[in-house]
Amino acid sequence: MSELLLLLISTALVNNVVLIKFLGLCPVMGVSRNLESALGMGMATTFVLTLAAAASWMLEHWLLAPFGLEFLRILTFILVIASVVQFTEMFVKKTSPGLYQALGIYLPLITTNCAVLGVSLLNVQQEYGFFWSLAYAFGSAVGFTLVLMIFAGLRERIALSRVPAAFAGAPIAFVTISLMALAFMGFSGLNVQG
Amino acid sequence: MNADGYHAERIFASPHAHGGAEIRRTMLQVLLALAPATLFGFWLYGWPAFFLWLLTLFFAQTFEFISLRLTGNTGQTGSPGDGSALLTGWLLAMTLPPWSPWWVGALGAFIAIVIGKQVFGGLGQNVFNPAMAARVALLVSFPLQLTAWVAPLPFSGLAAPGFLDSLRITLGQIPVPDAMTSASLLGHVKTELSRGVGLAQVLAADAPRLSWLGVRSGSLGESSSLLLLMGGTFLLATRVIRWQAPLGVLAGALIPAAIAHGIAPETYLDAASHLLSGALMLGAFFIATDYVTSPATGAGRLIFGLGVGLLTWIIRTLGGYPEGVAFAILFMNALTPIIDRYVRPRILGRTRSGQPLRRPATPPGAGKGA
Amino acid sequence: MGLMEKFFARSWGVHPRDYKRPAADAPVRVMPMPERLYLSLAQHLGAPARPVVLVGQTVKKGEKLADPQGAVSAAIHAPTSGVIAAIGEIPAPHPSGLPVQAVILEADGRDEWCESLKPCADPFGLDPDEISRRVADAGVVGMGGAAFPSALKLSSSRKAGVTTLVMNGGECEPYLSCDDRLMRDEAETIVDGIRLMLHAIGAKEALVGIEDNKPEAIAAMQKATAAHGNVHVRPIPARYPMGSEKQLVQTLTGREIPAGALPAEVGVAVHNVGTARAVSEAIRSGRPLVSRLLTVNGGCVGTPGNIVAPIGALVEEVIAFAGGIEGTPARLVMGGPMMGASLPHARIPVIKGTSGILALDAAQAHVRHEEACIRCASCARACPIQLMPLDIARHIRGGDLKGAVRLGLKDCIACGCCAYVCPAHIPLVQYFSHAKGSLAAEDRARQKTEATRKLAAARSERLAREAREKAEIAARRKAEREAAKAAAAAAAAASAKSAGEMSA
Amino acid sequence: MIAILSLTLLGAALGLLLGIAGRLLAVEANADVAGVESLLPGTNCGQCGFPGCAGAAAAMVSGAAPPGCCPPGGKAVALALAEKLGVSLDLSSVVDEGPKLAVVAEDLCIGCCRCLKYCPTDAILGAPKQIHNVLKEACTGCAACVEHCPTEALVMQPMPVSWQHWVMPKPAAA
Repeated sequence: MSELLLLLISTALVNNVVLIKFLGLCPVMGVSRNLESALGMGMATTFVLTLAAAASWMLEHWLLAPFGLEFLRILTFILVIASVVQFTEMFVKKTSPGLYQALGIYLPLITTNCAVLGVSLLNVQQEYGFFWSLAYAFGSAVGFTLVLMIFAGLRERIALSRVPAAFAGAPIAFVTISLMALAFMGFSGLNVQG
Repeated sequence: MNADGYHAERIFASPHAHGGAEIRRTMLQVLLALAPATLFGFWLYGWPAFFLWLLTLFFAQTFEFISLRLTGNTGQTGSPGDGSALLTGWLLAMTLPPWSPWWVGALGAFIAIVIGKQVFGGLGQNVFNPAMAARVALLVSFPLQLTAWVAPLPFSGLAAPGFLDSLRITLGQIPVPDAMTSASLLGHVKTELSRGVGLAQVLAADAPRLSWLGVRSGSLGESSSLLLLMGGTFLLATRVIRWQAPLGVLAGALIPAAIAHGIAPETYLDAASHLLSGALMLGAFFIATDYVTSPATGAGRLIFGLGVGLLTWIIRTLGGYPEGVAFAILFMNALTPIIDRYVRPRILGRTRSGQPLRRPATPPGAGKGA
Repeated sequence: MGLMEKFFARSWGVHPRDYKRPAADAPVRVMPMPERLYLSLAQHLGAPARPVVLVGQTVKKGEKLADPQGAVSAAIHAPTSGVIAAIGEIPAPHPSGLPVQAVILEADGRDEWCESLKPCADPFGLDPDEISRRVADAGVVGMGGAAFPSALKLSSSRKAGVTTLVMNGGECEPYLSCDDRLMRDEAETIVDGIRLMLHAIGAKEALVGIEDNKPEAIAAMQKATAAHGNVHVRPIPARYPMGSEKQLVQTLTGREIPAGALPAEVGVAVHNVGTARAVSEAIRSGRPLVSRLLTVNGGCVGTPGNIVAPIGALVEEVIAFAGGIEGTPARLVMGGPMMGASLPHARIPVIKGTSGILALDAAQAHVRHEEACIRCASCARACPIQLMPLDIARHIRGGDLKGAVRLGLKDCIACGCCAYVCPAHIPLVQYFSHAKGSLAAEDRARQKTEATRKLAAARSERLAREAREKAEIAARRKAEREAAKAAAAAAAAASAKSAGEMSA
Repeated sequence: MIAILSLTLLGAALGLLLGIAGRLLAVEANADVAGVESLLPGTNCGQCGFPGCAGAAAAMVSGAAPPGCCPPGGKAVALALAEKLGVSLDLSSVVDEGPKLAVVAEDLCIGCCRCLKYCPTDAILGAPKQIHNVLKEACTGCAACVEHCPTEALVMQPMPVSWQHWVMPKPAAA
């Protein structure tokens, strides 16, 4: 049990998928204008990531590995991820039209969110069992959501600041996220497994 | 219309009175509170410490001045004379190794003032504490220079460098003599623990000395806990800072430290060591209390402080870096907007969720009176 | 209050330097009647009054000049005898100085009361509603500054079953001392007014809240209330804005008024002590509200003090009587320094709600440039409503009015505590006033669009109706024509037939 | 062979699942032209360049027109539309010079009654050979009448501000 907790902390903070692995930067820059949609995006991504990790684990272990089809890994993973995203999109559209509108193009773009594919591939690489894969994916997604929300909070504040014209918009967002990455570096070497 | 004319230039909004508070005065009070510990640090570490301090302040003020010129300062983004750049520079200088070469101070001042503050729009607009952002950026970029501590001179039995030699040390022309380098307590403990040496043995051997007076190696701001506490008390007494953040930081770090030490004294340092080493005291009273980058409500500041303290202890104890105050503060700075958003006082006449209070169905005693 | 509660009690408000003395200790002076009086028709909250006199008409002192118009409004009376010189526009006592409709009265110097006043020897025998009616006839409005028609408040409090009458003797604004003076000099009249108001409302008791920086007023009021068991004097700590309705009610009764609600909903009515005096006057002697006590104060006033001035006297005349202006005032303020309106010039008349006229020097007005907010949150601590002024102002500056409303902009009472303590001299109240004004303008624009839709619909209906009527008329004409044609044809046929018959 | 088979099967299975999900989670598309039209002034003044308010509403729903295209509606209507349409609004594109009013220049009006029939709110009063008048309360400032006046007696003027409607200016530093 405590090992699971440590894995979650490690994936969420120490090896943060966005700030340390640099995966999934597109939605982090794109959907971080306000806190509500950041939370929605984080939840959608968490859902997709966890489900995709489960599906890809099953694919890998029940289809690709037994039949020696590893060369199809990326292809099939993307197929599964795309389907999960499609499903999520329908679900969000049905249950929360406001969020659907706020997320806009970024919702279908979860398909191409490299964090999702990346985590699925890393799972295979690390040879985690099914349950550990899920935990790893969930931890990564929590890390993603955390960064997305913190960043959205900061951007909401910065949006009302008197940022010099030369830095307004994307530049200040990059400065901010780099300083955030510095803060996360404090967790590096965090000896959680020991 | 306009019988008597419309006097746009004579429109003043109420109130037509003011309590007399000034930003500049607040800044000066903080500087004053920092002075005793700094002077004591000069005495401990000699002329190089003074030169580094002076240079960092000078560069901070210069970068502030240039930035304000470039952004066409109108007074709303801060003025060069408001003392905020001096304070940032001072705080940064207090976290640097006292014998660092000049460029550490200059680069730090640049990162703090320009990247940490002015690109966000100047005074009051930044989201990260500029001094801490600079300190962390320097630490990850130049780990060697940023952990080169010197032993406190008056107690090391070594001759303090003279005025000119000190200048050369600051200008980077002569390296710090090996005899004078010394590890900080936290760094020492971390190294020894990673080598598998038990804590009792480490401390018994030749641990750098620990005392309230702060006669030990470290930065200016890490030396005298007592003088920093005095400064903090002065700020509390003058109501420049409030008690929530400092209390939160100290409680957040010391409570887990005490518990962990109680459970496993061989692996975890005791609370007093945590309190008296590193930048905990400086962070608690002077950095976690930064208005701009900490929450605006009392409850928010308490949460902020607890977060800083706890993260500091976690990084010190479990992390790769021996000291974690700067990282912890940066991390909590990032969380501040979210804290501010969810921790709000209850508006008078409304519930916590912002709905108007339920109106009594019948006013108390209605019917009897009418 | 337990020790714990005291420790955790939220601190609100500010303790400004009050500058009340020596003006408060100087005896009241009565201003001579000026030659012309300018009586604004919008002296009260609500709709402007409608003039009932004609230019050139001679009026006596106390004669009605204008009738209330609409649900919330108040009558206006002649402060002296004379001739109506004009009915037109004068600058409003408002920061903008924009024009307002007014009756201008030329005094004849005789100052004769009109004969139709109805004094009453035994007012407690009157029906409570009759008291409200007489108060309305006297044009009494709240004397604390907001100028809400008092009669309306009395009758609605009675309907709402109010049990407690809270009398505001706080006078928490710095510089002002007219209520203080009134309580010291006319405590008996005030207590009589309070008892009349209790009678009118049907409330059980009255609590008179007086800030503890006015010991003389407390002593005088305590002496005057000693004989009346249902009127209690309650000294309260001096703190601004103690005189604000929500704060005063909470301090005296412990009840918190819900957002957007009136005090009546928690069983309380709040009136100013000056209003009580005006009510007593109106009922006992039948005299309407035509003059008031006001404080003239500030660093640029020759001899600060309290002055009885007729409604409609110009500010410059009042100041001249009070010893004139010394130096150049940085601000000319009507009301208190915290919430009063700055006046563009001194040729603006006194209205019923004018509690003070201040000519502040530069040091008192503290005119400074706005600097950057350093998020020190002094404003949040000072805010009596527990808002976060720094965040609200930030949203307004960024143009996000909706965000400002979400943070509680509409709960702001504009007391000015936030701006008073701000070390960056940010004009927070100005931000809030601007936002409230802009939101109101947006509301009006929305209403206008709504009204336009109705008008457009009415027009298209009219056009359709006209077209239909035209078509009907055309159809009828056609039918008539055809009928006529048919008739003609039939007639022709008949005549042909008859001709045939004849011929046959 | 297995590869092709398994991919086909996988695709078919996922497709089937999504198809079912699509059925279950269907949301009826709702192009709310009527709702948008209800926010517009309804005067069909044509200043937006579309045939009437219904045309403008249809254009806005389809995205052909920005929410700020209604000059008589001003900022308030633009904001309401932007919210309804769920699009961000560039306020700088909205033309809002404050409310305006048509005013008859009495020395120029010849009482020809031509303007009357163009007013979408029947705000102009007048009889032949009489100087016309504009009802302040009913005029929407759409300026439809101005171009039809043969003597240019109709001019648009900013609505006079009363002290009750006066808005405190934003602090200069903002």
